[in-house]
Amino acid sequence: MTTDTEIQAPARVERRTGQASWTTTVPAWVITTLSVAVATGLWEFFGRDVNPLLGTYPSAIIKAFFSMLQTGRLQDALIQSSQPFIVGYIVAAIVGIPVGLLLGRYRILESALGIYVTAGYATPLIALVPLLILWFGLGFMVKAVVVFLLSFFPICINTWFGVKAVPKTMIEVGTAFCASQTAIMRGIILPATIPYIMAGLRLGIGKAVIGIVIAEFLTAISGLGGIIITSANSFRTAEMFVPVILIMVLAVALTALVGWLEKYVAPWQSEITGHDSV
Amino acid sequence: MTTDTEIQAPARVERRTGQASWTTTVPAWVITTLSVAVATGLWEFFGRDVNPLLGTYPSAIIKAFFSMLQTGRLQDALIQSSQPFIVGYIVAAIVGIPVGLLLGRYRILESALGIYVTAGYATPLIALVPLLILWFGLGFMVKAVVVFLLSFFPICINTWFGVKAVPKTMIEVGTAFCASQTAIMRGIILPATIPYIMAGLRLGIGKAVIGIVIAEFLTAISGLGGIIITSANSFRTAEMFVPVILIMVLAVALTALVGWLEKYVAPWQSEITGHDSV
Amino acid sequence: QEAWRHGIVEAKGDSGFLFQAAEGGFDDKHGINIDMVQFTGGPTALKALIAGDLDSFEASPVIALSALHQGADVKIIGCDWPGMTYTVFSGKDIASAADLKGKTVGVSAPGSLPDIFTRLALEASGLANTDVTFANAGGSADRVKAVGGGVVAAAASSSEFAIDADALNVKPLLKGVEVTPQFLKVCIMTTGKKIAERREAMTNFLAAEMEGLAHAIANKDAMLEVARKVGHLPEDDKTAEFIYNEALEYKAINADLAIPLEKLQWVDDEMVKLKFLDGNADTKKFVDDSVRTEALARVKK
Amino acid sequence: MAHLEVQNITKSFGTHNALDGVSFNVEKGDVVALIGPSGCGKTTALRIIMGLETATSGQVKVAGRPVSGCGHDRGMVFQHAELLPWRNTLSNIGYGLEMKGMKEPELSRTAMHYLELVGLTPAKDRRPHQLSGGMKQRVGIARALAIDPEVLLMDEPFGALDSQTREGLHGELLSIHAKTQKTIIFVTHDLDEAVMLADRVAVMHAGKISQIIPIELERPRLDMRAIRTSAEYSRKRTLIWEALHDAGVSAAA
Amino acid sequence: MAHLEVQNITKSFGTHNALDGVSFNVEKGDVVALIGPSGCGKTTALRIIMGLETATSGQVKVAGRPVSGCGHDRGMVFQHAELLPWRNTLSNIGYGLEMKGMKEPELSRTAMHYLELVGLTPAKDRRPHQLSGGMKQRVGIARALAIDPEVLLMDEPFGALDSQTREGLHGELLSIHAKTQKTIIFVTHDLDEAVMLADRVAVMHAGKISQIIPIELERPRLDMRAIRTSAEYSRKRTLIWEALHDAGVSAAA
Ligand SMILES: Nc1ncnc2c1ncn2[C@@H]1O[C@H](COP(=O)(O)OP(=O)(O)OP(=O)(O)O)[C@@H](O)[C@H]1O
Ligand SMILES: Nc1ncnc2c1ncn2[C@@H]1O[C@H](COP(=O)(O)OP(=O)(O)OP(=O)(O)O)[C@@H](O)[C@H]1O
Ligand SMILES: [Mg+2]
Ligand SMILES: [Mg+2]
Repeated sequence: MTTDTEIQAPARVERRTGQASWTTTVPAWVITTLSVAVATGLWEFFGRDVNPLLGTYPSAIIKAFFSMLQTGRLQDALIQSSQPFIVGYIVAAIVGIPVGLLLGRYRILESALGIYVTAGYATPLIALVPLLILWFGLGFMVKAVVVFLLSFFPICINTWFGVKAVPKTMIEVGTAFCASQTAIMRGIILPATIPYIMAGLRLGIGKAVIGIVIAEFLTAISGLGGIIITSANSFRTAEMFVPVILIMVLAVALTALVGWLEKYVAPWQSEITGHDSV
Repeated sequence: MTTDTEIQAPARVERRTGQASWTTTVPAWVITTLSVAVATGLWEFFGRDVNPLLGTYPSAIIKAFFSMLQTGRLQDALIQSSQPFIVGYIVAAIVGIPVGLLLGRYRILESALGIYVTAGYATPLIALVPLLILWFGLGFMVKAVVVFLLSFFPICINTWFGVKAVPKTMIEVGTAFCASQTAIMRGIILPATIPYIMAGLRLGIGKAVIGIVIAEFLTAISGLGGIIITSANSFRTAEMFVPVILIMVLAVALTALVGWLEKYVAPWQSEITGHDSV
Repeated sequence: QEAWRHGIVEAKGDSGFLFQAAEGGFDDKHGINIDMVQFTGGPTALKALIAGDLDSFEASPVIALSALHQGADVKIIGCDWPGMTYTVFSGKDIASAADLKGKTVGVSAPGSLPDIFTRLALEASGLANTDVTFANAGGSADRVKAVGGGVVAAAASSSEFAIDADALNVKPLLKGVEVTPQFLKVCIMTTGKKIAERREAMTNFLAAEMEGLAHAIANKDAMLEVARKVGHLPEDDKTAEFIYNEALEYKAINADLAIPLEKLQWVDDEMVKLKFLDGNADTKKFVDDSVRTEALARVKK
Repeated sequence: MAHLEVQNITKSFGTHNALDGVSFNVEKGDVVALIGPSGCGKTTALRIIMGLETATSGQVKVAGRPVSGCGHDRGMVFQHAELLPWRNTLSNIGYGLEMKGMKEPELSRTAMHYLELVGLTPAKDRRPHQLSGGMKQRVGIARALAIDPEVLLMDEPFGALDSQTREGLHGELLSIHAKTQKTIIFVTHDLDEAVMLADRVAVMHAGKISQIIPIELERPRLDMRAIRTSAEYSRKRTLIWEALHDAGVSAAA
Repeated sequence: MAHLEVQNITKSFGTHNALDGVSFNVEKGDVVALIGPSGCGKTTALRIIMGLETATSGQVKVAGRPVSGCGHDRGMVFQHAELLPWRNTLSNIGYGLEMKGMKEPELSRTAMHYLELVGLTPAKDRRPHQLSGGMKQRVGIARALAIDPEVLLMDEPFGALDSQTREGLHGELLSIHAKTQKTIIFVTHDLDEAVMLADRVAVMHAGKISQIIPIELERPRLDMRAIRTSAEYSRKRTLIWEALHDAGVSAAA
């Protein structure tokens, strides 16, 4: 063996991992943008051949978008839809996370109430809308309730499963230091469950979106869901796609927001996993 | 200090943990049964006062259930609904899990395709059913596709997030032993992600149920969803609740089945967490 | 001003008539404020009516009949659109109703207006119910698309879709006004409880409706303007005009809201025949004509 | 009455008996070293004393009261540190204090004190995954010391440390013990550490205590180099060594 | 050309320099012990050699080829064992073999062989969470040995083991080395272990190698008791001890 502890001229930095280098150097948003651009381009190209009463293409949608902006119709509908959406979703998060934590932590609650959460998630809610109308009327409230009911369950269930996946050894740290039940919940279970809660919140967004649209279809027609229905009924396909795509874009943005929130409230998570969050 | 290494008469077994003893001794199913019995009782009591065109109560539902059993209507509907349900759900699992694994593992795929999964999950699918009808007709196929589309996303997204939550240190074991990308995927990522996949599969069941009901509402009316909408339109509320509750019960049973499956494919999980799975 | 919540199902080109009372200022004139609430489905709206969230609701009586047969506290208080402006559309390759034999026909939910109308229209053209397969092909526009897309051979929908018939690759095969003249398309409904509680406002509401409809019938431009505004229709839209012409041509619309009792009974009988309803009923007891009579007097004054 | 009484404890995992009738008493202020081959049940014994695991039979008493669950009277250093991944070094050290109900600014001040004690001041703000193995272990030690328990249970606390750091911490532990007369049970594989720190060394083998060897070195043991060359030191070191090697035979008998 | 060349490696985590210019060469068949205070960068160095971490600057060559990522030529024993929780003991040991492409029945046979070697035959079917700390570590050792790599990188492999088990494994390692002439780098905090096993002891301090001390004890080193009483043994033990204590001073200079 030869020893060589003298400092040599610094060698060039070598970055070689298993993956090809360009995948790590090109930022994610560039790839995403490219991918969306290509998809949009293909749609534009092939979409133009389709009967406009049945299908449409991006530039027609953009045109419809601007004309709906000008009349203010889109903004009004967006405001109309977003109020029950926001209220329903936020209440679902505020109620769903603690309920999920409790269900996961206490066997007795799980045995007594878990079945309703499982059953509630799988209930064809759409069939129960008339009952909801009976209790909550036709306006803001029933829509917020439908959004709440649809987004509550994925948030609650994911949290619940997350708690059950917390390793015993971690909880034992709390037990060993005589942490109270509340302290274990807040100081150990909650942070350890954050990835699951965040997954639940993201899944919840998708469900909340479906919720608001269903509510606007099945109760008094209004908001973005109302535009979808009215446009579909008069074969203004491009117009119909404006709210559909707007909803998609907003949902994707909200999902990204939750991802950002996760990095903010649980910065250690992405460090441990070595991934950026979505 | 006195030392005492001789064996004394065995002391009585003492089982004292933080929790009260009866919660650990009464089996979970007893609590669940009691809870459901109480809820049913309350419903029966208060449900009788509601206008029968709008609401109903358990004994009326049971009566309707038996009369529908006798005519064979319920069995036929169940068989009709379960075929597209099973096909759609199983394909969603078969496609959703690998896609989720790939999205979570490869940055480039995630950047390029992740946005479509997020967007697809948040698309008001109900608005696109007419389009699906044009492509897949009104029969079995379109129903299976709707079930697939609704259950694919939670399964895929949960798997995806699960992969992102796998600790780096675990993957490094694979890297250190020069495991191929496939081997890391199959031998490390997949088992480490199982709790998330299972959560996704359970969430998927709920969505699949909604899917089959929506499909049976919006395309050729058939199956359990068909009974729901026909009964709802003719204001036979008790009859409407029979398939609603049957679907709920089946979904709860399927969810339990997935829990059992998790114990079977990932027995270590409940050992590590010290919990029984749901 | 007293608020009045009135529900309607999926207004399209016809909104120039339906919204005239609310949009044309006739409600203000009678000291009420009509709040028009739109629904995609009749049964949900009817349940909202029964639950008390709506004050009145207009739709095909077909929706209400099964509830009425089960003793629901629903009353028909006027019929603004008795004429059956409904059409069975078919693919271009279908020459006559007979060609539909063995094919699939698109309807919406069993027992709903399109379903019953299609069955009766086919029957009137000599096709038995068993000669075709019925399938749910979604909402009114979706059913037409399904015909154009070849998913179903024919489907019933509102006649206004005839305007886009060529583009949609469909053709009007059977017109309701011709094959089922007895069919009653739209009536206004409320509950007995509401009549007792808000008789005065209801009278004003019906009066406003009567004046609104009369104004729309007399002023095509007013009708088109409201239709454009409410339906967000583009300038080149032709549906509203089509509906206007059709309504006048077939006298489908009735500004005095008279309730054609014999037509109502006919619909009920046919539904019993089709087994959508059990047992016969005297449809007169579903009707309360008194409010309308008072409103008529108020309008004449 | 002894401060800590372990009475005929057994523990089985399925068919495997991890502990097979373990009894010993520890007087207040005594330091006991638990030594024995890998898998003989040392961690299990400590976990039962801590109340993290319920014994299959037998019981544990602290100050005459039977142990059930946790207690601020006992503090635990885990074999694998078990830090909370979302807390940085300082707040991991402060965890036990928080659970005891200590409030700021006392909390930070106390935690800082123990942070310095284990020599981690520069790593104050790092999270566990940014610490080396030995650093994590030191955080675990500081966390348990910080709550100032009457009984300290330490599972291989100095296992992954270099000799210098280790000796520094030995010194700290001895001086803490001299000041506060804590009752300490610690697991080690190092004979020198056992003799240097303990009043009694309990040799375990296959779920049983095979021998308890008293160490008659005077306290306070300040001059470690002097102790290391003493006759008692090397005699007892040899005795333990033999006990470890013989244990297999006697336990099998 | 040396078998393993570490050329002026640095590694920074944020502003913290974990490695600050580390260079050394290891000839084929040499055994090198890495010793140094907690947090000085031993694990980081091993991880870079294994290809688990990319150096901020500098490079590593094995048999002349620069290292990028993994290679069956190197096998790693992790400081925290890092077993796969879903595999039982036997199949954790077999993991590396599976990755190398070995098939049944050879796979099981080889894994069984190493299972016996580390004395875990009775715990063959248990999962990691059912193993004691030392047992886990032994599984980690067996897993790395099983793939029979040219270069063995061991991060505190014997840290949590009792002296008997530890000596048994020392003996096994020496005899494997004698038979196969593997190149071995291992991290330890135990001077005796370093002298007994290594040909060279590299003393690290604060991200730098401060001294490399050659051990001139003849191989094979079969009679451990005899070696322990030799003059070279105690001379080198003292030398390393001093190097560790001086390291702080020289590195600071
Ligand atoms: N991912 C990381 N992020 C930030 N700092 C890190 C990271 N990994 C290691 N370090 C720091 O790098 C330094 C060297 O760590 P390393 O694990 O190599 O030490 P070590 O010599 O193995 O110590 P020990 O003997 O305690 O295991 C430490 O100060 C540690 O805090
Ligand atoms: N949860 C468990 N399930 C099954 N067996 C277990 C479990 N925990 C421990 N054991 C077994 O009990 C025995 C004692 O384990 P313990 O951890 O107490 O050993 P130890 O003396 O601390 O060993 P080490 O020095 O290696 O840490 C071992 O054989 C171990 O495999
Ligand atoms: Mg142990
Ligand atoms: Mg290390």
